[in-house]
Amino acid sequence: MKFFDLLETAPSDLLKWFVNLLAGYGVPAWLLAVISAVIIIGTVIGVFLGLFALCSVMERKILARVQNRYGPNRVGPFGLFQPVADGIKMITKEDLVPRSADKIVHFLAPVVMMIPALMVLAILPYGRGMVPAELDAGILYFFAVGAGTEVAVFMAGWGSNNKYSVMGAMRAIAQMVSYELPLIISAVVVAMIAGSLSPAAIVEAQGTFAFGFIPGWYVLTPWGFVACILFYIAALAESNRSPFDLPEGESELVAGHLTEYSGFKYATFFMAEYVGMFAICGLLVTLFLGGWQAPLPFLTIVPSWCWFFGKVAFVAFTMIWVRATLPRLRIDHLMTFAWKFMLPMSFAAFLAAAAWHYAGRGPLAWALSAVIVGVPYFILGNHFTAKFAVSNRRYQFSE
Amino acid sequence: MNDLLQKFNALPWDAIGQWLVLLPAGVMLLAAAGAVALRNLIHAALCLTLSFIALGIVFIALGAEFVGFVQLLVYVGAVAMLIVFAILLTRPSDLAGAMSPFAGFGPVGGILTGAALLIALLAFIFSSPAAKTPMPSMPVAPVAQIGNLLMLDFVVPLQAVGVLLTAALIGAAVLAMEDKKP
Amino acid sequence: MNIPGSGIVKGMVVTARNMLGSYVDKERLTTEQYPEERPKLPENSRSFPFLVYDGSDPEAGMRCVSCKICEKECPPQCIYIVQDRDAAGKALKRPKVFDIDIAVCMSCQICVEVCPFESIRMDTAYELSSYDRFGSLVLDKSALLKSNEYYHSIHPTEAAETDGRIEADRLKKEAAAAAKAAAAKKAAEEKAAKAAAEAATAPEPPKTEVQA
Amino acid sequence: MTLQILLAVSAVLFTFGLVAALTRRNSIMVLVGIELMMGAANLNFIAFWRFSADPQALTGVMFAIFSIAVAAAEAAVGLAIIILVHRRIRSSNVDDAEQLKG
Repeated sequence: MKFFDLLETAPSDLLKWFVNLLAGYGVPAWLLAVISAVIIIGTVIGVFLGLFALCSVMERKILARVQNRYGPNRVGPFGLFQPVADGIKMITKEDLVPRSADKIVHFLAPVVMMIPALMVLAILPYGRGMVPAELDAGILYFFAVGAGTEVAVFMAGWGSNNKYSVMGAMRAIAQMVSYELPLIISAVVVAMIAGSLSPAAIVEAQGTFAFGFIPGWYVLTPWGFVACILFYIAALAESNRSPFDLPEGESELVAGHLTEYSGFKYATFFMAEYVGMFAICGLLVTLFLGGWQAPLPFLTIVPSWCWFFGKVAFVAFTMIWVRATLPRLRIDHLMTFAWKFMLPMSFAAFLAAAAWHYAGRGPLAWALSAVIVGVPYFILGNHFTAKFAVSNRRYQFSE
Repeated sequence: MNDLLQKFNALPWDAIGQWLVLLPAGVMLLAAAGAVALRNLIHAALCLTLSFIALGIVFIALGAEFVGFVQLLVYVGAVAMLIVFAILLTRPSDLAGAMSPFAGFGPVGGILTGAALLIALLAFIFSSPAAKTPMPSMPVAPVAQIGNLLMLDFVVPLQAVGVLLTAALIGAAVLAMEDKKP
Repeated sequence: MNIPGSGIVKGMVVTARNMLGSYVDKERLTTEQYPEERPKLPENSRSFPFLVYDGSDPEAGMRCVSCKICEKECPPQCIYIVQDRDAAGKALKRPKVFDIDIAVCMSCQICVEVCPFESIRMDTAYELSSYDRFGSLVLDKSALLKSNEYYHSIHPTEAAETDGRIEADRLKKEAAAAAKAAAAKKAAEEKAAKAAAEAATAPEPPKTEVQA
Repeated sequence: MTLQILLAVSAVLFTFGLVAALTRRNSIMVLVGIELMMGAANLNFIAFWRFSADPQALTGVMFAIFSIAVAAAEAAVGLAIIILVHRRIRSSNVDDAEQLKG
């Protein structure tokens, strides 16, 4: 058991040891604070860049396995050094800038894209007491900083001075803005029930175990499950992934706002997208899957930050799995789905959460909130699926 | 080296810390100047976005975190995008700044009134005794308290703003919608 | 009144089954790790032509007699033959130069069909890429010449047929030669017998000088 | 660090907004000027709250929040009007919109 306790507090102990070491050399207090902040920032960014490298190869391998092929297995054992190879390729590739492009805006776009992706990592609770920035409005900070990506997408689109880019950028911004609403509402639902906007408090609120072994995560409540699915779908749209990657739709928009980028700038966009995906997975885990809480009481010996990164890996896996399955949405379907299905459903989740809370959180409350969420789901769902009713194909000639 | 370190420590760090708020304020003023003066409209709009971000950071530095985040979310996320899209949709001829904003004698009047106003304001600011109060310690504006205030004391204004925003949303959509030719 | 969203779940289950299946039974994964596992080519696959020689010495055993039919018949005209001449300038039944430009050759096998002496066949080697564009893609005679055993190793049935045909021709020729020889011998005996008979009946006829 | 400096900063920001609104000929730039003026007002609210004797009252913060909400609504409607005017007179130059002139 001792080993697990050691592991649990390993990161913070390491930092304390190093800071005390420096204090021994008479380093002033404020400088110590700056150094420890820099160390924390360094490790967080290092961990997420490591996750980015690992995920870029795992994505290709999982997509391959789904299509019954191997995926990259040449560079290093099981292809695990593929990101190194991609990195070298990206760095050595020529970095083209269109002659008539708006040089400054073209150059700044990847930087402005990368800043929010990294800043957003500050508020995620990685473990018990391991939160880089203890903000009591952490969730609001997440969305406030996340709004910066839209500016970056526009700058990328506008800076490349090419029609496809501007169209791709406008579509991407329209998609991100219209999916930001369900994203924020489903986060607010959790904040309302947990009673605070601070991620650490939200994770604390999910620490209880009902009947001894069912974890008190919000995803296991009816309104929480719906809010989690809505948050998940909106997260996919927010990070321009899989069914919502219309802006980079190869078929019609070449590569959307990324058309005129190559070399290291493209690698930065690629990195920002993945780090953004991990950050929003982290937020989903914090809000709905109980952050660093262990799923079963006796499992709490396993270090808390293992649970957090395990759950983030699982959610990231499902995002790749969704990418392997679902086709890309057309722009008007995408918009209708956001405004006419996701928004009403998030209001329904809002009401269901309120009903669940004020009905005493007991079995009656569960039934009530399940009804409040289920009924609009079926009505809206069938209203839309009826329109695209898919009957099995009738082959005229082969019969 | 050690006494240098001692002297360095002895500096009144907490007082200096208070002046740090001028850093984002300076960035904001520069960006605002850029937004006003730049001929290329898109560069002006991006400078405006930078000034919004810097204003948000000033609010956070002054301790009002909630307002800073709301400012970032509302202005950078929505208003800046609206302005940039409006610029794209209206495709003004001087996008590349063919005609300088200060061409001709028009702007002289504007700049003069601006300067006069500035002098008047600064005169009042630097003469009024109340403005000389030193900066008190950092007040805590917890989100929970703001939430309670919003929901309890300011619930009527909150609903009014809600109605106003909905009306504005629908109004803007109706105004800007292409009226379908019959 | 189906449950909306069930289509998506079905799709996800299919992809999940595929993914787990690929880890469970291996024959789902049909990809061939190329350099390690070579593709098994069908027997009569062909890449570019080569010249067959019998025996061990390529020059001597070469079947090609430089009749240049294949050079004429080749659609993209990628074969170039120069007939060998001995010191006196008399044409020999052997090519001095036999080049095939495999960059031009379209492996149509017409040269194999038209060759009366079964001397040109299609090879199966396909890893012929090279760095310089012109020089190395024109294979000269020494590169083209390959032994009959090699031919047997790449196209066993076809090689056997060819050998059978060659053997049959040889036997027919020998039989013809033998028949001719026998006929010539018989004719010689009759002439000798007639001559003996005339010698017995009349004196020796005068010798006639045949002016070439 | 006294209140004066912050008020001076917001005064300068307000002047930038005013100059933009008065001199720029493009209607969108006028709106940018208005946004800057509103930002300056918000800065004043927060500055006064920060230097106030009783910061727990949070009045300045409340005022700023509502002012941000109103400014957002105003920006949305303003831009809609600009687009409509542009569609009518094919140019977003402020001086060209003078059909009502006598």
